[in-house]
Amino acid sequence: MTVLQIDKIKAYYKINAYGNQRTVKAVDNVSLEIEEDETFGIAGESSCGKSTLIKVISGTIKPPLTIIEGKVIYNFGDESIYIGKVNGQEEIGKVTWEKVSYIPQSSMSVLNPVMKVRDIFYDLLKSHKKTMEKEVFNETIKEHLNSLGLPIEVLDLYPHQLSGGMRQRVIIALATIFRPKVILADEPTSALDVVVQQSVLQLLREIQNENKNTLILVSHDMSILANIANRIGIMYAGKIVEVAKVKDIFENPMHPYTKFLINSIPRIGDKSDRLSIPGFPPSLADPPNGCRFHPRCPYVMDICKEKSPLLCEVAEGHNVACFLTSEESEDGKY
Amino acid sequence: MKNPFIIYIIQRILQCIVVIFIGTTVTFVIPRLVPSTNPVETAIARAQMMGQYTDPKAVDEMRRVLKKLYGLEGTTFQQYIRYWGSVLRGDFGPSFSSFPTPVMTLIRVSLSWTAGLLLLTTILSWIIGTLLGGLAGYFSEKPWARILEIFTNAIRPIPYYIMALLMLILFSYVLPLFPRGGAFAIGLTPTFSWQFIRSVIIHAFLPALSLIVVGIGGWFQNMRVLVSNVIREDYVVYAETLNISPQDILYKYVIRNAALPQLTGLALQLGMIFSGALITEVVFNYPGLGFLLYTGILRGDYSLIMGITFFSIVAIAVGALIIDLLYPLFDPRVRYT
Amino acid sequence: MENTEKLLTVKDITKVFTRGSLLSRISFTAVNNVSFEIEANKPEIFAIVGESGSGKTTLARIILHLIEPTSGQILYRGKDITKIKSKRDRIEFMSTVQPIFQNPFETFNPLKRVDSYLYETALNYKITNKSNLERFIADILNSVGLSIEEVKGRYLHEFSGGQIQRLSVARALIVRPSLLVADEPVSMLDVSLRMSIVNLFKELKNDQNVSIIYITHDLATAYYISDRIAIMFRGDVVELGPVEAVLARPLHPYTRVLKEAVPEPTPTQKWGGKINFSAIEIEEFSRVGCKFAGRCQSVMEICKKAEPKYSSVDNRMVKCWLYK
Amino acid sequence: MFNIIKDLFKFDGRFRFSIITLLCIILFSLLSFWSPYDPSSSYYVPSNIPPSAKYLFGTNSRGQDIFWMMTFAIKNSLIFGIITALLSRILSIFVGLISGYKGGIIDKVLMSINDSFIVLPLLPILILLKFIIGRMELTTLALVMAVFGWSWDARLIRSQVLSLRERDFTYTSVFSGMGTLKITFKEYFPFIIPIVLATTVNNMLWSLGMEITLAILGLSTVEIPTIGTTIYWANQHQALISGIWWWLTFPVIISIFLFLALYLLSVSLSEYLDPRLRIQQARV
Repeated sequence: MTVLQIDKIKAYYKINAYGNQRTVKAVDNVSLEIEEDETFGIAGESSCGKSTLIKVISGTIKPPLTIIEGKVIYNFGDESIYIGKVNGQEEIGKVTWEKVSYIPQSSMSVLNPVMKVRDIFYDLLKSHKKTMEKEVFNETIKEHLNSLGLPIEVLDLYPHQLSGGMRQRVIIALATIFRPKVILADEPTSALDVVVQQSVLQLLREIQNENKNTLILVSHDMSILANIANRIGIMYAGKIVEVAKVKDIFENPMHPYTKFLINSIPRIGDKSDRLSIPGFPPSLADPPNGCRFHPRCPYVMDICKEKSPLLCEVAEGHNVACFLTSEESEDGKY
Repeated sequence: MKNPFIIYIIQRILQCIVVIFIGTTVTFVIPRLVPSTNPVETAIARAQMMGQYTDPKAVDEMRRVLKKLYGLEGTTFQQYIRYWGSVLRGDFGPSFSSFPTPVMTLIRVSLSWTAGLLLLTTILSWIIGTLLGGLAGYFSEKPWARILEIFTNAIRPIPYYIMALLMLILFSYVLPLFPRGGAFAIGLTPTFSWQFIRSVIIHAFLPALSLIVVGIGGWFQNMRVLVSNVIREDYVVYAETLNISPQDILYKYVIRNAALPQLTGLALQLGMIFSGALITEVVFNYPGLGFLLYTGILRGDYSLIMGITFFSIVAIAVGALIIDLLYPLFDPRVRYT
Repeated sequence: MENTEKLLTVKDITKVFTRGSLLSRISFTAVNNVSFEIEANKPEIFAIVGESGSGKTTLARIILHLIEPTSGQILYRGKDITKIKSKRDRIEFMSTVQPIFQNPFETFNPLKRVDSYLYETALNYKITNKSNLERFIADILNSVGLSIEEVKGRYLHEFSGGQIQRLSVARALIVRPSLLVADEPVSMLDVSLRMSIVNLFKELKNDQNVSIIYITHDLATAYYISDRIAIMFRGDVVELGPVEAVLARPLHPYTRVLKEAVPEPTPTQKWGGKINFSAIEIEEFSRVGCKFAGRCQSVMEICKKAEPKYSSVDNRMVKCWLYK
Repeated sequence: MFNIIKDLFKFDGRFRFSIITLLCIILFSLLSFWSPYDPSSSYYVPSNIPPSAKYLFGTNSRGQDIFWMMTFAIKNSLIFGIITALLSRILSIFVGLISGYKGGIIDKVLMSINDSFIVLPLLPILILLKFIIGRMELTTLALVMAVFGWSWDARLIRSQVLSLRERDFTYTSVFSGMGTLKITFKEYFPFIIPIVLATTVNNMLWSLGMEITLAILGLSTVEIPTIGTTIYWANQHQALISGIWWWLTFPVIISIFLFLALYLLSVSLSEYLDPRLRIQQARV
């Protein structure tokens, strides 16, 4: 059952500083369907709009970010949440933590520096389950931490006393306490060391197997997604350029950008030459017209410079947005 | 590993001692700046020229005290040590204008008035300023926040004296609601009767109001800027995604963190607030240290001014130390590694 | 002077940081007697790999003479840099070694024109006279794949991360250094753009015989680019040797754990094994004996008591009690 | 520099208000050169006349035309404020640069002295000093105020220099062969100038306020007309009680406008010149 449907979402930043207005087209006409009990990876490099997409999905939309068009629908069988544009009005449904939780990048400053870990949990539970006596609260927290293999003493520590890995575990405990249906993780391990990163990602995978929840994981590191995701969506300059099962993405990448992305990853034991993508990522304030990858694409054709290719199914469960594999463009057949 | 809490306390105590040391040295050096041969004579000459008739006994006693205070014999270093000796015992000799009462008793009497006024207004203006600034910073789009901001922007730059004058003109001349000065109705003896306390409150209201209004302007602006930075911090954005209740976010996350630098600011601004209180007392001739200082100037009472200067340095240094020692209670990062 | 002159000799370098004021002395060893050498006549890329807190950046700062070591010596062509006093010595030292920094947007002053650094370096080191300065700079820029038009009169924010790193390399090449010390030069760039800079380093080694000390936490890039590799953990160099040997058959338990933790970009080889870790990091710094004992699968009693010695195995140096 | 002012003028209401007000006040003070009366003389006009067409601001009980007196008062006060602000810059930049750049023991010693000067209650000390030294023209008073007015700004400049020293481009400059002095002036000054500008205006605000306070206590040379001495004479002649309200209201109103304009100028300047802000704008 599709738990999350993203339908032609356009979300731009409208920035006005000292007279010069600029609109940054961070997420431009993105459509995705994400199933229940699935780990969906969103791969993309800096300024490709993946963090903005997470903001839109999690409903944390604050100026200067506004939704121009399209909608995001969660349906959990009994209840559905709607975010998007309805006849000109921006409507942001209340995405509660019981249904959709969020794991931010593991930076030092994500937990309130002046509160103990216990109080952060208490605030979270208080704001969701109003009647929470002390003993019941202590019980639920202890049992939840044990299930994640976290030492109980952590509750009485302050965030600055925790190591990087431990802090990220506390954030994961916060995100999974209500057994939410969907967990959004935005680069959860990019600030961690390789060894700690492995243990944190294994923890996420165990939680997903146990709770059968949907895990949407955003990362710039394709190798991480190869190890943890079932399906991967490649994002470039505000658009989804390829979506497929993880095996197909790595064994049979179709979009030129994906090919470059995979080939440029160095592997231990293989010293063969690796090539970078020529040029540099386009600025989202005035993106190139037509297909946004065309200035850097070795297979560029004339059509690529005028029209923007539509993301459509090319093989079973394998969607690509490129004129090499389909003729459809976003505004009708060319 | 030594607990950082103790290190912090020791450092703050050391800083307080350094402040008192520098303050005392400055008050010791100033009279010596005068190129003339004998600072005692010049001081007495200046005092006589300023003050009214002074009986000769007072002048001789003054000369004796100042000689002892300066102890012109011996090297400047010996004078310096003797100066510290008398200062630490609080012995600034008798007040020149209201002879034979020692300077310290005069200070102790007017101290209670200044302390009452200063403590009350500083704490009140800090709390109100911080709270209002926090709210205005958090709800910055709301109209009331904008109005408050413009209003405090207008108040903040006005110096203490001008504000005191404005209050005096508005609330005791234009609309005569409050008395023009003094601390209590003439003819009342200072007892704890309700009548006396009522009169004290009425008299102290205007000076307190003017001090609070100036204070709030400053604290409001600082807090508003601090809050507008804290709102963008990761832990606030994360708390919002956690759907933690807005009240909790506002008080436990935003104001709680923004108030920390505000507390350090209070310790640093104490000196300025004290000077402001002194001048406000002069406008309302409220019988605190400020007014005592003013009369000391009028009457050229040199040892009184010296005593008040030294006393205010120590008081401010200790006040700043107390606030600094409060800081670790609010910031766990200082209490634990 | 020794016969085969060494470009760089790092001899028993130790750095102990002490925090806290005069009353309290909390000290921890960031770098613990590290020694290695770089040949003068044979340009090579020497990778130093370690996690955060392993001391690799401190070591780099010591080699660049930006901070003083607590003990030990750094010799450039036999001359000890801690003895540098005169400006002439300083200029001579800096024309043999130049730094490349991690964050491109911190390498140049955002409020100054970027090309001013190129002219500044060329004039200060008296590389060319004013007349053909423009042409000289243009050549240097071409050697790193940039053109003078792209760079002239522009400010930092008008460039991408990759371009700025190329500019940083160009600035360093002006003085024709024999050694570049690059502290995580590509970690801030996108994966797809990293290879262009990494390949640039390989060209510098092969065509302009510049040796490079390449500091990173990314084992895969280190394997791709380096000839020799040193693995650091909490201040110790635990393993040092040719990169194929070290990564094909890791000897030190930590090297093995580090290698297994690197995610392979192929879906078939998923991670196995369970990782245990220490909740609070500070513990590991002040640990007696081998610093990895807390996490090591093959830990022995001796590991907890005494600090292991270096032993030479399969032409590599390993600091572990498993090997005598 | 010019385009900064143009930008600010167009978009920042506070800056527009403060520039206009300051210009009016400066023009008003320049009128003093065409004043028909000599400021030190008195009783040349009938006294205590409320404001009228003939005497715009009315006259005071010392027989002086308040309008022309105020032109001199504002001029002297402004000169005093500027001198104090500039003199105290020397000390604050010197201390800020040294302790920021040298660090270590020098930084600790300088900063503990600096913090002491911040905490010290300056009014009683200034009163003691003035009481001893007695007569003092405005310039020496400005010098004295400068000696006490540098500590706030030295602290700001120091923290800016400290943060700059840790940034990588300092090492790039060192390795580009630049000496310490060249780095300080070529690399750091564009960062320090905004702080120096904003704190200069703040210091003027502080010194003008202090001048008024000292004058009211009768400690500054009361013959020289400044905002403070005007109020001092008004108090001496019980202006409020005897109903000559205009003697006090005009100096108070003008000084409020002056202080407001200076404050808004420093706030809008530091907000605009904040390097972090400028880089963000450019990059977006």
